[in-house]
Amino acid sequence: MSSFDDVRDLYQDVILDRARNPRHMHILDPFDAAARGDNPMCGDQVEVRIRRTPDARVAEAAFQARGCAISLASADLMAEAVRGLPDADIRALASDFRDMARTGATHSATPAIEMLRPLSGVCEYPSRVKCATLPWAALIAALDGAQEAQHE
Amino acid sequence: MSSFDDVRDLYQDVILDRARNPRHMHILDPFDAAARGDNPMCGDQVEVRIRRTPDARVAEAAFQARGCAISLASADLMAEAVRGLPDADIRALASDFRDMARTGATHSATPAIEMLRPLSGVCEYPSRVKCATLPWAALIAALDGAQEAQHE
Amino acid sequence: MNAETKIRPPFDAARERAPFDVARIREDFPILSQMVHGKQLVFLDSAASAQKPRAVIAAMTSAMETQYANVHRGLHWMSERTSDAYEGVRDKVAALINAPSRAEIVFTRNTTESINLVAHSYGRGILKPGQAVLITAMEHHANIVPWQMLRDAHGVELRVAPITDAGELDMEGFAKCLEDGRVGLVAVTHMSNVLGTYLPIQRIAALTHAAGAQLLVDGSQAVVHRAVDVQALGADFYVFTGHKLYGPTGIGVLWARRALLDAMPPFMGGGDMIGSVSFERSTWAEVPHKFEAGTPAILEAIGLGAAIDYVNAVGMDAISAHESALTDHAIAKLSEIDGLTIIGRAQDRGGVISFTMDGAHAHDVATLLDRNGIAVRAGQHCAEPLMRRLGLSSTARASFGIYTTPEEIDFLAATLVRVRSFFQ
Amino acid sequence: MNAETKIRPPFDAARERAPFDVARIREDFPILSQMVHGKQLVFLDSAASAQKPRAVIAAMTSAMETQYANVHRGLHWMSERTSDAYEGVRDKVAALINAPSRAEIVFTRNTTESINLVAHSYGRGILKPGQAVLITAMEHHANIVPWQMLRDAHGVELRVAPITDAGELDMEGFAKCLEDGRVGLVAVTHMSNVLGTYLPIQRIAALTHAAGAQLLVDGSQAVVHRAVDVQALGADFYVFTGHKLYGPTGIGVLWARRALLDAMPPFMGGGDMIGSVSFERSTWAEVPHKFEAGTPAILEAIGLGAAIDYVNAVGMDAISAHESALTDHAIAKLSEIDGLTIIGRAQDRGGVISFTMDGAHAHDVATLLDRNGIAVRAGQHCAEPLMRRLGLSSTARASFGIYTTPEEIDFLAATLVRVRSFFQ
Ligand SMILES: Cc1ncc(COP(=O)(O)O)c(C=O)c1O
Ligand SMILES: Cc1ncc(COP(=O)(O)O)c(C=O)c1O
Repeated sequence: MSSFDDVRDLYQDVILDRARNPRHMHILDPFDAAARGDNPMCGDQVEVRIRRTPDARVAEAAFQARGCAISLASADLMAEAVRGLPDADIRALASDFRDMARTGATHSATPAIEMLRPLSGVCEYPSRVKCATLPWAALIAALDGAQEAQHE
Repeated sequence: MSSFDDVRDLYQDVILDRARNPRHMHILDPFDAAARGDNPMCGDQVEVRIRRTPDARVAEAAFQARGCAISLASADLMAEAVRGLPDADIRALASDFRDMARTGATHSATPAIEMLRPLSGVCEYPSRVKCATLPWAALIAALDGAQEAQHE
Repeated sequence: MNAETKIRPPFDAARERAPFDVARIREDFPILSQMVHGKQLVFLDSAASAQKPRAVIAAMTSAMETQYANVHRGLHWMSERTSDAYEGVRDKVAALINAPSRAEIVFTRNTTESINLVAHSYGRGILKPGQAVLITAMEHHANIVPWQMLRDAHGVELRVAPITDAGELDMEGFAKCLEDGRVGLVAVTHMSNVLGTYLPIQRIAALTHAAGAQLLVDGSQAVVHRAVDVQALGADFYVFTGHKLYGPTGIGVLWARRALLDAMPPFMGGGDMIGSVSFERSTWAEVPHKFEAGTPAILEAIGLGAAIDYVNAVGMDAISAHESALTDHAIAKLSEIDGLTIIGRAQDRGGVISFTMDGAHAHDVATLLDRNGIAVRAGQHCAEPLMRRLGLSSTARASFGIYTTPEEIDFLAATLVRVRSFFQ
Repeated sequence: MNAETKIRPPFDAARERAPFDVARIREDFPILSQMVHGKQLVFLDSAASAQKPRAVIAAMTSAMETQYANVHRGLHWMSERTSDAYEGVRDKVAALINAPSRAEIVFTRNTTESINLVAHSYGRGILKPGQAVLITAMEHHANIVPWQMLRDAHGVELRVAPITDAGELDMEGFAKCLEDGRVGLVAVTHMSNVLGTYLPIQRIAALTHAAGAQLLVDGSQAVVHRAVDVQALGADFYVFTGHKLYGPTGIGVLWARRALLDAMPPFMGGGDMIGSVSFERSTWAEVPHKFEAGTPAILEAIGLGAAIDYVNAVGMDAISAHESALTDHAIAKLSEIDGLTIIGRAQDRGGVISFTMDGAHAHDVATLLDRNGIAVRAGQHCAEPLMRRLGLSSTARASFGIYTTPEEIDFLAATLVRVRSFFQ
């Protein structure tokens, strides 16, 4: 009965599924870096933790969050997408993701960005873009050795 | 050529004459009371001085001023109108004058208020009412023993 | 109420006697016929800012087209007429809240500036370090942050009176905060923008004055929904914002008792607020001008005047009754929805309803409603400490105005049922 | 100028290439066809506040009729669109004055608030007691009183650079004021609202920076009459007011270099300017939001955006040329009048002419002009210390705008001749 067809570009099944059953929402311990992101306007919070491989890639990423379906799904897909990547690739991916969230388009077509593509629909919902990018801001802060993502 | 007929209700001959040749614009010395009035928005200033009779009436009033034709004429006519009056009458006259300046009408028809009636045209010029009432504010301040009239 | 009746301008009598007719009122608000995402706009975000009736738009347009100049300064016709129009709005505001004198009405940008003005001028000018400011746990940030800044700059203490789980002020806790006699100013909201709760201002005023303190009331929400009488309430300061009262942005009001305004130093300096200026020393104009530095929001004051005329013509009591009925209806309807929780259950409450939905975050709820044309707000509602107190990170909030209909609420409820199943 | 060209939005090309056509421009200003005392309005008081073109009125009306909600807070369509419109004006302002970044544009109520903001946040936050603020003898009260209040509250010194009898800044005297190295901030007008004098900002900036101080420029008058490039000028702060730039009241601008804004504590506290809030401690949002507490002047910003588009479409250089010609014409015409003295004879001057008339006080002159439909201002023009310096108690002032015609100036001159004989 309640199809809301016109929002399926945003709430794709992957998103709804990840939001309901996130695979990477747990307390990673021990961990090598962590940072928080806050969106005080709406009350969303996320903490991202990572563990490193010996060669300084991300071995595992996990998060704890309070947020909407978009932010949970974004955090969950992010944790999966960055696994095994070196920092430089993660930074490039974050930047590509941010652009995709804003415009719908990506610069690259790596497997990692493809995994994130279900979130591209958020570009039609300008005030929701932040929900999708907040986990990434926290992750980048963690890579930077900061404790908190900057408020945008 | 330059009749400006429609302003003759304000700039009656009496007013123009008094503004050009004020009779009571001089430094009264000695004096019994004095006060200043300022209109900082426009830069007008007036100082009113009075000398008393032995029975505490106003023996003489005089003023020094920097101001427009309306304020000079008003000060000059005021100085004449209050001569010989006790304070109570002056206060009543001031209040009647103020009403006249605002509305054009007076409550009484004493010789004193009749002398001031040429100023009644100012009621059609709301932003000029203050010009006419400033000397009165200074006079009342002098009667009150204050040094300065209150800003309105 | 006698004084109020005396001051208030005569209403349009025909209109006043007409029963409240929401369909007719809706015609006065052009925006309500707009489509959003191809759907009819259902605007349930009036607590954030209300829509503007034609009368307000027309008043501003007409001023700009036929009668505009700077105020207080000109000797020419346009300036005199514009000054009259601007100053005339002070009388309308004074009548609206039954202020004893038009000279006590200070125009600001919004509630936020009104409170900052008090925090600055009364706070630094009159309060002494060591005294305390008492607020409640359900304040809007506008009634928290200025006091924090005062605390940090001036060494006053900031106290917070507790609230109950029902979302009402804990009166015992409040009284306790006053006990040591150090509170110099109490600053409370008249109606919560999150919970809809009305605070019992008269009781608060009695306790405040008994403790020797002054009372500031944040009327941002209340003044829109109820007839306000600052004298009957016993307030010392009352503040509100024009844009929630169907007026334009850029205009707010601070009312305070004359003696307080006279004692307070100015907030900002500049033209129009001075007596005389020399480089050594300046003197201040009389109130209210002392607090209005520079060219004021002339067009916005004129718009606010038209908004006040408009709500007066409809009748504040009729508006209040309409919104009460809507609120009851909405509470009944939303309570039926499985998994939906209404936040706050105050006895005395107005047309603002916050809620959460199991399994669906407020953002997602708001987005889905938006795609159906329904505008609600989601988030912390500029009341982060209250959300923390309630153990919530965000709520969705539907809020009602003069133009809201029961059908819109039914549509909201029906759509929420669909939202719920979408996320299940 | 390259950066400027890059940032500026594309003009309406057809319009841009059209020669400056004052008759066509006048049609854009509905108020200009009004009658005053039965006479055609001749509005020569634009320096106090300018009239509004249809485009500004339409932009505000259209927002209220079709696209309005509070900004920054909503997840719904109306709020998103309104936020876009509001934020978009920052880009327009940045382009207008060639600011390096939109984040450096802070919206205020008016110039007065912009300067008070700096006096408060920079003054109390960054300047140290014992440092000095340097202004000039020809400032508007808005650029005097805030510094006096800062002096009295915070223990900085207030210095005043002298001017010449011609009404220009005395550059030697100015340099001397900087000599002891204690000046932390220089605050000067870009163009005098009494004398029409433009100050040599680039030279002032060089001296200011060489002395280790920052430079605030009050662009209230200049930004209306000339293309302004804050980077080329070398300003650190630039402030102006919307209502003189053909925009609505209730909106002003503070531009400052990012590093300064970042270092300054906030001015007012409340919603929209916070990072997060707890009763213990709050954090601030990034600039420019840190300085915009509460619901901003949304509709007024939108109106200002339309005003900027309008002057851009006409072309700031064309406006400047038109007004220069008018000013020359007016000076020639008024100089012919026996007993009339023009105040100030600066080399570089704009369309503001103050004058006195032997035997006729400025008030009386203004009243007689008004009865002929001519609006001029008379008095001290919010510049009491300047008047004292000039040995004057008041002047009449005619000021020009985009819509002023040579015929209006001829009519002014002819009427002044009649005024003169009336009072003789
Ligand atoms: C040079 C100058 N500075 C400041 C101001 C103050 O502007 P506002 O009253 O809009 O704050 C004005 C205009 O009155 C002005 O001409
Ligand atoms: C209770 C309350 N106080 C203060 C405010 C602040 O109003 P403004 O943003 O107009 O200053 C609001 C509205 O946002 C409010 O609901």
